[in-house]
Amino acid sequence: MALFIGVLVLAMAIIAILNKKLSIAVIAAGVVSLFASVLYLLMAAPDVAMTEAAIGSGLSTLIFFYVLNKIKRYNG
Amino acid sequence: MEYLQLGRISLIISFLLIIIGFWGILSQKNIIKIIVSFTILDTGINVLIVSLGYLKGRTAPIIDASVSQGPNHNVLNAIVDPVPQALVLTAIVIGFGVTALLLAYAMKLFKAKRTLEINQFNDLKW
Amino acid sequence: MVSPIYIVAAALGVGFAIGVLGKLGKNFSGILALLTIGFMTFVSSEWLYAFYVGNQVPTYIFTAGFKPPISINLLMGPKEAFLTTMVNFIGLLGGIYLFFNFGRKGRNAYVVYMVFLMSLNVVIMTRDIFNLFVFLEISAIATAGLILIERGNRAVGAGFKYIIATSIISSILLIGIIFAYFYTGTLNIDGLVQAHLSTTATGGIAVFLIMIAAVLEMKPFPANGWGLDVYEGSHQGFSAVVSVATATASYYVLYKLLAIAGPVGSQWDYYLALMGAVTFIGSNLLGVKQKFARRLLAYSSIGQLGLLMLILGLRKYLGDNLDYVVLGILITNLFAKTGFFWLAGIVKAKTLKEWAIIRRKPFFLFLMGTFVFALIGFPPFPSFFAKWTMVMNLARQGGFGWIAVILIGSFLEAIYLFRWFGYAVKGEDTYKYDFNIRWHKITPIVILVAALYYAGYLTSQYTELGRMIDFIPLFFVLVLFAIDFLPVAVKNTIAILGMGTYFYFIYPDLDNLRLIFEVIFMVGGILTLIAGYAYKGKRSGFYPVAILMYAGLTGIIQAHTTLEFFFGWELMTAGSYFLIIRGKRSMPHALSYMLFSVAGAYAILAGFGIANIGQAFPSLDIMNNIQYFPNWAYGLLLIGFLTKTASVGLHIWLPGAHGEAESDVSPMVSAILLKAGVFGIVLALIGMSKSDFDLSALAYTLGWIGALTALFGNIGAVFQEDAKRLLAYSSIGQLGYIVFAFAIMTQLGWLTGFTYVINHFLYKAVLFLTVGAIVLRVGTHNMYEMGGLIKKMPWAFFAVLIGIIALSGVPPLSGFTGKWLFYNAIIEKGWYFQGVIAMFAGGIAFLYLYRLIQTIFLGQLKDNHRNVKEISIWFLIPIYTLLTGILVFSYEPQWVLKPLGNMIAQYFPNNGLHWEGSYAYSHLGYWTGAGVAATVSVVFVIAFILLKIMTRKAHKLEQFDIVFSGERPERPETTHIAYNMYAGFYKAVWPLTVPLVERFWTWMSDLVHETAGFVRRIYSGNGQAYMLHIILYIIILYFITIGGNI
Amino acid sequence: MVRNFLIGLVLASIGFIFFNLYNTYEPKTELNGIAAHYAAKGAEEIGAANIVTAIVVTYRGFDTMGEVTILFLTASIIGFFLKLSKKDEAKKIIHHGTSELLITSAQILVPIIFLFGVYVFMNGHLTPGGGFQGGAIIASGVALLIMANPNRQINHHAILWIESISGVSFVILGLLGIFLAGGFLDNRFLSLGTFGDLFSAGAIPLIYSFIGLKVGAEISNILNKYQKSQKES
Repeated sequence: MALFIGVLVLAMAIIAILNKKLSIAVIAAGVVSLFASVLYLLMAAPDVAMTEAAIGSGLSTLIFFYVLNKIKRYNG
Repeated sequence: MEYLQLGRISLIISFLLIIIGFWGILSQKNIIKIIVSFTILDTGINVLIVSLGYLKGRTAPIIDASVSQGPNHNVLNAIVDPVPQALVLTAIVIGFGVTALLLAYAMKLFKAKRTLEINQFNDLKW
Repeated sequence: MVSPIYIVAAALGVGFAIGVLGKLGKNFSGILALLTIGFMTFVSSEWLYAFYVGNQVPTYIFTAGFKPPISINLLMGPKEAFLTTMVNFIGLLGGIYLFFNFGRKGRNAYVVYMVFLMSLNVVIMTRDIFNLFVFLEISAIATAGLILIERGNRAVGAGFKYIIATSIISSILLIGIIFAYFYTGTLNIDGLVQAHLSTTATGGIAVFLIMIAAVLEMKPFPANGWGLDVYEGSHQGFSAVVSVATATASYYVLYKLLAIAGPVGSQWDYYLALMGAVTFIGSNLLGVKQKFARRLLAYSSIGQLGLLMLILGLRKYLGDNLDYVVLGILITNLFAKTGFFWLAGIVKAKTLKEWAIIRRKPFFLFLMGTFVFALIGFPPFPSFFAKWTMVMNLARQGGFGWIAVILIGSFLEAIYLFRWFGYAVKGEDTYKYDFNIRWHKITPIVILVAALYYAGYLTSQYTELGRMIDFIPLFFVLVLFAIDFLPVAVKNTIAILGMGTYFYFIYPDLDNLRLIFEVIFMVGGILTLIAGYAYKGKRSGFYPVAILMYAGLTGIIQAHTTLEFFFGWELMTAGSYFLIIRGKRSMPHALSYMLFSVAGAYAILAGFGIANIGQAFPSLDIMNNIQYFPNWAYGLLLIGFLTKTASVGLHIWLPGAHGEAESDVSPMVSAILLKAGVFGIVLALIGMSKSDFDLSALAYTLGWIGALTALFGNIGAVFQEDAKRLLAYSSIGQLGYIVFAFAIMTQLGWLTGFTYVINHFLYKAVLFLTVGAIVLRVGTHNMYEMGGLIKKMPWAFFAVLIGIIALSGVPPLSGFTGKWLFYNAIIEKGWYFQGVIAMFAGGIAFLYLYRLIQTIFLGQLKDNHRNVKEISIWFLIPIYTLLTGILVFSYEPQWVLKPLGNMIAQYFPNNGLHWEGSYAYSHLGYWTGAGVAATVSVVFVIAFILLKIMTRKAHKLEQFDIVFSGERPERPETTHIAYNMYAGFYKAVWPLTVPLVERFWTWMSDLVHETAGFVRRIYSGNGQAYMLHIILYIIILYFITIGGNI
Repeated sequence: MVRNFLIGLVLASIGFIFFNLYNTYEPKTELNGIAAHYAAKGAEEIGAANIVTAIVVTYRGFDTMGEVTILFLTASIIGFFLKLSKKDEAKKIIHHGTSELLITSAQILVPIIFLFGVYVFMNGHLTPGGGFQGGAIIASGVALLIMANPNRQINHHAILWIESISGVSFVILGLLGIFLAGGFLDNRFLSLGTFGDLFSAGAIPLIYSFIGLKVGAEISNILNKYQKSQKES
């Protein structure tokens, strides 16, 4: 289980770095956080998992999109 | 199967995430991508902290019936290390604050030069 | 006592409350924030006071009601109290300075600033490593926000680089912390110290990560591009706070964490010292190439951080004095650097050259001068005492390499700061814009300057030696600053009376050796000051700096300890620098004077350091009893003194400095100031004569230096067109004789030396005063633009005539006394070859001395000098007083030479002169001053009468009684007989005059500049490159410190 | 090319450092140091079932205060970073019509989300979660509100008041710890109550509630600022 999630996390992280499209990179980073929070749950850290899910993958990604949207507006 | 323990696996994952984060920070030209890399770096460090506090086969540090009244259990042998978890909570919030600030900077930078290439912002040098 | 936890509670409580209270108005929030910072300052200073008074013990503050390591605790000890007080104090002043800048960003800016200061307080006080991390992050985020109170893209770029760089650093720190916790089970710093983490291989990596993060917070060269950008890019008001308050906190973080790395003397000490040294030298080197004021301040700030790191790494050497040294360096940096940044924020000049505008408001120049001199470590500022203590301790413990590092770095810093200051004092001011004074901006700076002086006094009182320093002359200097608005006559009188009174009170306590020099310094000083009455108006700034120089001169005479001597030496250097730079075209010369002086002073400092090894008490007498490395100690001391006497190789500053100085300043810096170097040499040679070691090689070398200096100085003088430069080169030559004479190290040699000292003082003062007075009348230094002045200025003519006769060493005047003694001494010693050189040099002297008479006074009067008058009476008074001295010394030399001989007999009892009445016998022959003078006078009178009789029929020619050929030359002055007079001669001796030495120094300077220009390209401005630097720095250091040994 | 090689080298070196760390890593089998103390005594001393909460709120409460400060700082800084001109402030965001579904579901969901958030931080000492998680959940609710109608004016004053009052209360509760108990941020000035009750563990529920409100307000504030910045052109 952990191994599987680990591979997924790493794959997502690499996508986040390599993908040219900013929105995909941001989403991939959010997914990294999400999987990380699953990992926390596995490691008996529910508090951390909740925080990571809410803040790391939720709110952070939201702010990223605000900025991306703004930039798109300028460019478009 | 000692090497497939959860603690070890997540330790390796965390190290790899940190390295990927550094890779992105050093190789990406786009500021947004650099900030994304920073969040990956942060996540890596957080996973590292939690996995160092993990003890095999133990439960979350919440003392409920299953822990305190379990058969030959005392709390000391039942729960994982709570300290790293407390630290990670702080680290996550700090990471969020820094990311928000970095993104605000990214917007400012973009407004200044209409580009997000980091090598365009070298007004100060030498 | 108010618990320091209230600092946190107050800052956060008010900060949170302002969200609602802020509706009452922006200024209300600002004032509330300032009051809170004031409260924080009050709390920390109350603790500091309690520790200072001495009845307070360090106190732990426990949070959550649990003892550490269960809970986070803070420590309030003397160091914490001091550092937090400093941070809060600077923060408070900064808050005032930036009040309206914050206001423009809204009330949030005040809150962020307040929280920023609070976080630094916690960073200093906390004893929990994760808590340290959290509050470091707070300060970093707050900094990243406050950078943006400056408008413009540069600030945004700088802020972004700052935040990504600190993010990387804190990531590294966090990884280190968690591994440290993993291995030890504690987060408490004291607990980690006891765990001896670094003894295990794995703990070693954790320690490495923690330490490297702490080091990177100190912005080590070259991984510090981001730091430079922040200092440069953010508002100067805020840069100051980051540069000093954050730096102070970072230093203390490093200090606390170093305990985890190991006990005193562990490996990490060495690494820290190494990184500090690289940073200190590296950033000061790059500063040399810098043209922009803000960036230069940034380099300087980082240099100081490097110095702090270096000092911390050297704690093994410094022992108990570590805190004192750090305090001295830190407090100077705190006050001076902050003030400097704020000044830069007011003046707003971009390049260093534009800083010329600052002197439109002289008070600002005073502020800047204070900061420059404080940063370089001049007395009476704390850094002076800190540097002294540091070098003494390093020398005692054998850290000679580190002394060299510290002095080289400081010297590089001196180069750019003095160049900058030179632009400010003397640069061309052709700029249209001006700067305005706002009271809320200037008041904090003034408070800092006052604090700086007071801190200097206080620091001196903390060393056993410093307490002896006599501050009365300095106080007099400050008084003269205060009354600078008075007219020149009043200030001149006060200065003369002050010096006279001081001399009256101190001269009974002096021994003969010191009395000679003190008379030259003080009586000579008074005489030259009399010439000051000739000036009109205010002569702004002249008197404080002149008296500063005399204060230094009398300081070295009265010194009982090495520290007092060095204190006086530096004061004299500072004062003379200001005197020299007053000249019209003096800027580059004053700079080279200062740089040679600073380098010389460092040599002296190092020399004293070595001399001090193994001594119980560093009184000045230790120079007579140097126990270790005597050749090095005396050698360094002599080099230091030789820079002041402008010996060959170290002389290039002198001609310009003396030549371009004001008319009455030239005699001060030539006839008087140069003797300070001679005094030092005499002290060193006395020590060498008493030493148990064989130091004859050193004396022999010194003799050669003297002889060559005499030769080169005189040759240089021959080809001068400028009367004052001619005299300046001549001084080099004469000082060469003096050095040579003293190096002979026999009674006769020393008698010669002292005779030359007195002679040179007398005739050089006469000549410089006279020529200076003539220059004031005719408005040019160039001799070929003068001529025929004998009719207009007969008194001046007579003075110059006597002066050059005395100088050239022909009978009947005192110069001959010197020559006679000189040849006796040389023959006795057997230094024939050097003697021949010196004699040859003496012959050359005639060539240029003749010109002074021939070109200035004889020949045709220039058209535009038709109406010049005799030189001012105020010049004639001192000139003729000195002339009387020459005549007395010529006709009755035994009045002086006999007691001199007795005094020298203390050091060299054998082979002195033997006196019978006015006859002096050496084993080579005898001589009498009065007799020679009488004989020569008779011959002269006879020759004069004969001449008169023979030229009875001579026809007197009017000035225009000549035949013009009808041709008009392109450049009329080239037809003047004095123009390029020795052109033919030049062809013969040019290899000796080609300024090889100057070429060498130019080459050196180019080398430094080009190295700096090449190295600084690593600061490409790209934030990503800076991150790469940081990570590379970590990796390289990892391989250095831990490498593969796991 | 040189650059990529250099980066590769750097990453390999970091990998080497981590390899050394991994090689010497021995998984813990026992709690040691302060962790052992917290596990053994935490419940008794603090009265909280969730040891993480006990650490976050009390043992290392000072860190938590710093954490809250960081969010507060970030919000303040972003406040003056993304400050709009008066003209931009009045603009509307052009958006391509939010679906009715989203608006309706937001109207239903947001109160539930808020309630859930409050529940999470009120029960922080008993169950997983606490001020930060609860605050984040509340902020998510606010985010949903904003997304449903981008031009909706969130009651800025309300956020400000909540932020301010909860922050000040947090500090005051900390100070009460000095006056009434062992030190700054000591939770034991209220009775520890019955272990496992909602109102137990001294002041922890109170403190964590204020932290939750504060965090929720701060994050909402940040989101709000970003939302508004969309107006600027």
